[in-house]
Amino acid sequence: MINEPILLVIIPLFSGFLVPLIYLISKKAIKFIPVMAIFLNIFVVYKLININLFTLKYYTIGGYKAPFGINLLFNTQTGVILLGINIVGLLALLFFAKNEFDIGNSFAYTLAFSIGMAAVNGMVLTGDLFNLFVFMELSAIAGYIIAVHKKGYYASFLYVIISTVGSLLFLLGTITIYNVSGTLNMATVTKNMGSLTPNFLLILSVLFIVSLSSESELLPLNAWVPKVYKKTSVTGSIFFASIFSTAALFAVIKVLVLVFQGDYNYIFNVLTIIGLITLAIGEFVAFKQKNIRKMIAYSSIAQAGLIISAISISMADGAIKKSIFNAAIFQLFNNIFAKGLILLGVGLIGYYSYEKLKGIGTKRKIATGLISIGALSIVGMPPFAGFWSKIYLIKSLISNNMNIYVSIFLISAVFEVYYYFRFIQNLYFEKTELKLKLSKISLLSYSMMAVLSFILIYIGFNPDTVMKSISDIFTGGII
Amino acid sequence: MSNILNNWTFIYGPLSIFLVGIYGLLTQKNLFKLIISINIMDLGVNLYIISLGYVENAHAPIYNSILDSTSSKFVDPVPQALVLTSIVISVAVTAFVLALLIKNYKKYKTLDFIKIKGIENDQ
Amino acid sequence: MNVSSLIIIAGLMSIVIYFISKFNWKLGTALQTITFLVFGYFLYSTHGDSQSVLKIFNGVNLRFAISDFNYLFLLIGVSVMFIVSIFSIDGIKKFKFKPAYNFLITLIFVSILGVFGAADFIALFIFWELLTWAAFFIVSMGKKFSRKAALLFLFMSMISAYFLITGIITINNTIGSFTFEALINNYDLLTYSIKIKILIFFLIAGLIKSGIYPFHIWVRTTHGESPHTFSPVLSGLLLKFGFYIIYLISIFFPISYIISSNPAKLISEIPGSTFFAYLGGISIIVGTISAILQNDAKKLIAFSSVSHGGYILLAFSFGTSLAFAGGLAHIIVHALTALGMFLSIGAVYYRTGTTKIDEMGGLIKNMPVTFTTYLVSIISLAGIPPLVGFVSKWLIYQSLIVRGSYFLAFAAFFGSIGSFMYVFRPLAGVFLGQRPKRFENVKEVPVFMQVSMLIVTLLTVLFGVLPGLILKPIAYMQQQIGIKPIKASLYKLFTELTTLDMVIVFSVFSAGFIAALIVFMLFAKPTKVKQHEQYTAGEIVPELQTQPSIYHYAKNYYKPFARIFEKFPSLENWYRKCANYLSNIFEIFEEFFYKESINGYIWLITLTFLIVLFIRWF
Amino acid sequence: MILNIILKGLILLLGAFIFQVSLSGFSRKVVARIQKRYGPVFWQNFRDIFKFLFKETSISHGFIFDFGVLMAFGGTMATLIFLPYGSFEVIPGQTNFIVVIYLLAIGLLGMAMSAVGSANPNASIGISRALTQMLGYELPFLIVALVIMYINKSSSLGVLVQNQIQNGWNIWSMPIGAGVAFVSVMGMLGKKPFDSPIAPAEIASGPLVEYSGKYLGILMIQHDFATVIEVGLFVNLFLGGGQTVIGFAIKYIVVYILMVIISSFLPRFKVEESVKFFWKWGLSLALIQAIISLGIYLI
Repeated sequence: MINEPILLVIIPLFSGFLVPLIYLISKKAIKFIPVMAIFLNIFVVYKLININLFTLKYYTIGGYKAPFGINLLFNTQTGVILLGINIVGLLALLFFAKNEFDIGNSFAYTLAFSIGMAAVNGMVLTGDLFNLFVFMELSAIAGYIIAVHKKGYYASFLYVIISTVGSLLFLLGTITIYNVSGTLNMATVTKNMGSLTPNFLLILSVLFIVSLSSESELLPLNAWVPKVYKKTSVTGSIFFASIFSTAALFAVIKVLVLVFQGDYNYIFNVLTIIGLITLAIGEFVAFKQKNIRKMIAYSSIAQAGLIISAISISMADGAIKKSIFNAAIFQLFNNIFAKGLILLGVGLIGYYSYEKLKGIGTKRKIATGLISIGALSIVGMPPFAGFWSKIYLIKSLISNNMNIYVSIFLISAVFEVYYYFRFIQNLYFEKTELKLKLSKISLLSYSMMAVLSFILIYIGFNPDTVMKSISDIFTGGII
Repeated sequence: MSNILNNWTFIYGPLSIFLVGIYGLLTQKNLFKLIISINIMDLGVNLYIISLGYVENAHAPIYNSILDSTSSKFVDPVPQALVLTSIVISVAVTAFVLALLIKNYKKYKTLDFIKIKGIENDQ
Repeated sequence: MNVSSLIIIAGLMSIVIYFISKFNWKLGTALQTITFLVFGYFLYSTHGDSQSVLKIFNGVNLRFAISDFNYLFLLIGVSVMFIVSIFSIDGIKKFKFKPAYNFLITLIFVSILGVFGAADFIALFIFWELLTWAAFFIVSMGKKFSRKAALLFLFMSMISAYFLITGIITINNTIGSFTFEALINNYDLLTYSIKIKILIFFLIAGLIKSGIYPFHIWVRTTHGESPHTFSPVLSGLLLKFGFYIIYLISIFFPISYIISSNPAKLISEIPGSTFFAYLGGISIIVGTISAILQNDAKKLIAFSSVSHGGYILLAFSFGTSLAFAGGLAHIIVHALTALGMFLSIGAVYYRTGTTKIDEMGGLIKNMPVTFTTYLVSIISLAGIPPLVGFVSKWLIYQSLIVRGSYFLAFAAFFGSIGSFMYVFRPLAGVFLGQRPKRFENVKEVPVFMQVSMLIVTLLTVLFGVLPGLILKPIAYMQQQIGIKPIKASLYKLFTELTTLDMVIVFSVFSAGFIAALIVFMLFAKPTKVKQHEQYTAGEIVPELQTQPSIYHYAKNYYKPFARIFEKFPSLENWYRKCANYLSNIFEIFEEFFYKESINGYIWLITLTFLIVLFIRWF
Repeated sequence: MILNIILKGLILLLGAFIFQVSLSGFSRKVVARIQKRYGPVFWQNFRDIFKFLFKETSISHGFIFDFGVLMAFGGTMATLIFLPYGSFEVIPGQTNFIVVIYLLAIGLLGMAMSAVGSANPNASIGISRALTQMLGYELPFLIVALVIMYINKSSSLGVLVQNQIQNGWNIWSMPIGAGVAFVSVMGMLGKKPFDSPIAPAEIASGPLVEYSGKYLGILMIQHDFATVIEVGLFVNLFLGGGQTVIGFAIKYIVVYILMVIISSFLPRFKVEESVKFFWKWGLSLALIQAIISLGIYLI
């Protein structure tokens, strides 16, 4: 019973439904429901990884066989990503439960976080296109609620409009695919797509490209990102930066791998270009930011661009070039923790603008030190996790003679290093006359940060182990 | 399936509705009108879904004696299920976004987003 | 002891030192000094080959070796760190982040061990990056504008690092391994174009890190603004990292061997060699002129480092055995002189709180040891005979004369004569001349700082009189790595053109000095007067009593010279303009993509949709 | 052996002293005649030097003031040892050009240090000018010297002299270079038009402003020794040195008097003008000479 991956969706969803009931009994206790749910989730993921080590397994739902019913697919790669998401989710929710008392309507937020977690787990797991659409909408609605924090109504409105346009396009694409292939199962769809005319396929692929870019923060549809990141709560920002975006990116990758496997050069070339433009512009704009939240927003846009372009490069010639693909997933995985760590730390300090964060390192030593670890990891400095993902990425690209991409990645990486280090420098070495009221940071919060930075250092010293468990691509056929 | 695709009404009818929605998004400055445009797009997509499942001279996909005896054509049930889900989602989103609209209006005292943007940037 | 265990111990020591420094910073720094000394002893006693593998990264083996090719570099690294660390025992008193400083310095020590001790490119790169971020934080601790300087340093270092990693992975891609050994064994597997590619990647990485001409912009601010105990490390060691890379690549791609055995093959094999020698020449000239025009003593020394970097690059890319030895010797020489100059200026800064030359004056009476160190270092830097600076320059000149490269010789001469001008500037402005009133009670620096400066002074004289102490290991090293070794004895320099006996030079010089002393003593004893008793053409200048600094000629010292270069285009300004331009472009990006209205976004989406469709459809 | 060297060294110092001081006395006479004056007697310079040396009062401005003078004087005397004078070499085989050039610099550095140590701004200005001008005149001279050393494959002055005795003087094989070197040596000597560092009317004799008594005497001797070295370098490099000391001395006198005569006709350059002059004309001519000689050598 415990080995069913659907539990990962059911537990948070159920906890979400439990929230109103508990709310009638105790108003404070509701915040701990999702925490417990995610804790259970981590347990389940751990078991699942242990059972399905290096095998791909399809779990059917409701007894319908694979091409007809909804199915979930699980392998080590999915498991590792899920583990990352759930760990960060747990920490974020713990933070929410312990620290964020200032939020007016904790009921709605608790509900949104639980449902968001359920949706996110579903997005990573599902093997069905329409199911993916439903989960995406669910996570988006949770996201809308989270984004409203601090009266960010306009930002949230913008997010709703853009995201809805994206999801409508996705729906259009999904339905068209259903129509031509007669199924919604990702792994099966691709078999029936060969008979299509090129022009029709083109419209289809463009629909997917544009629609997926909303959730995965790619360029034409990512304008909501900085606005939402800036306004939302600390927990919300962690959710957006490391949980929703990771899940969405993973879902996009899954759609690309399963649906568009084979000879779809054009879609991958377009995605590569869009990814690279997103990467470059994200890094360049982040370079100009003086607000840490916005900086991280643009940085995660850039990361999304990097990952998507790396993935599409790896898939451009029919067969997947595993080394590039794995390196990209490794990068995705590291980002979950590093971004979560920085946002958590900055959230604990409680200020976001460079001006106010000046010289905070002398007052909040441990927090700043741990934030620095996160930043060092993101920019790829040894001995932290990011270093290896960067090395693997460059290595795999060069071994496939993708020198132009290497140069673009590295140029944007130089800017990334620059602004992250400027941020750390600002924390430690700038002097300020501002007298800020700093709230006390509890031991629990510190230990949460410590867990995240420990993970980064652990990966940094064991790159091979992680790389092995990640290099398990879900390219199976139908069961 | 290709004969359905060649059927102009089923493709271009919903598509034109969808484009009307897009047009609204491209030109309107009022938040409420934007919501309406989104809804029009929704309508277009839903029509498209339902029309794809349609088969001429077919029965409803209900398992009863007629279907059993004739074993003839019947309408694809999956799009109908999908469109229900889609409608539900769009209703939920619309409800949420309308609530947001009211909040926006209370905060900015206007629904013209150019003015809202001005206020946002001033802050 | 092998390098990997040393690295682990040093890494652990860094944490120990951090906590001890938190408790008592002086104790921590002293512990650091002792650690470096012990490490130096271990390295020194490990003569000969010692291979080791470090397995701190699970699944990634880092290989290290102490061997003939890097033994000298390791020793230089440890000694420089040791001397600076002695200086720091008193020198970091006014720092704000003492424990963190000590921690980071020990990390830098670790990375020096790692980079110089690496026998494997990935190990080299890991420690290279470690060095970058540790150095970034230390530089940030410095003077007022150090934050910007640190960022510029970081920017350039990252470009360099990314070139390096590209080169490294290109090597790995071809021969399937990261180790040096594999590269040497499989040298024939590399095709011509790949060789060129690797060479260019490595050289550019090295050139940026060593501050050679078009990439020298970071050197000035970084050296000038970083903490005064760190500038000597920056100049004496971190610049040498770049040369280490160039040196390594010229071992693996035996440039020198190719040149010395078959000059014609050079043209087909390495087209850039002469180009890089010329780059070194330009670097010498630019560094020299810029150094002459500086007013900040540290920035002046920084540009002198650029110019001396030019000498090293010139020597390395010149490629003859003599020049190669000269380049290696110049690395040692410049490490010593940079140490001496930066330490003495650091000592001045420690007491006076400024490094602006025209704000000081007449400090010789207060700080004689500091002055002596500075004097000996600049004599060595200018390459005047009895000191060590002459040895390396002599080797380089001899090779230039043998080859008859006029432009390069011109550049070398220019740098050498120009160095008189710029080294004299701080001597005159800081130590000599009229002393301002506010510096009247300045004391000599504390004892540990003096000790470290004296060590540098003694080494400079010792190596100068007995150049064999550095030339013999270099000759041995050349022999081991397959270059024709230079002839070297303890105190004689041999070249194809002539031989020179440094002991004779030294004793003649001493004899001359003694003779002068005798002549001086023979005649009547002079009367000593105070500093403000001056020849003023019979006029009494009252300000000279109260405000002696107005009589101190240090501002715009080389104004006539500066007038020559008034209309010269400045590369730095050009870079700055480019940076501003880029920054504006980034702002436009933000405006365009992220500050639009909702309609704008939809337009963007629609356009993307249409463009993607359009390109494919037609 | 060592005693021999010391003895030879002392003879050299004494000889150079007597020779150059009387020669500069003689040159004053020559200049006077050009300017239609009578001029002092040729031993006037001896009188001056000894008068200064034996003066009872001299003023010292501190340790570095004395030390610099010693360094200048000692360094210059040491440099004298490394030059061949016809058949006369103090330490056989030790006549390296680069050593001479650099040891000469130590004299200049000592002088500069001492002068600036006096804390008089005029002295500092003079030193600043001297160092700036040095960057001008040294470069063309060194380039020309480099050409000679490259062609002869030796940097030892003794070998260069021997080669010239066999193959003919360098002044015939490279006349442009010799001209450039001649002007450079004038710059080294601080003769007009290159005398802005010690311009008496402008900056009160520049570096020398604070010296008096024995300091001035010692520095005058130092200057005379430096003159011997610089003109001697020119003679050795271009005029074939000399087979005997006498031959060397004759060539030396000719060159020196020629310089004195030329400089007595000329006004003074501003310091940046003289640097520009050396770079524009000296350097380009030196490089032309280098190319020509290299061409001839390679053909």
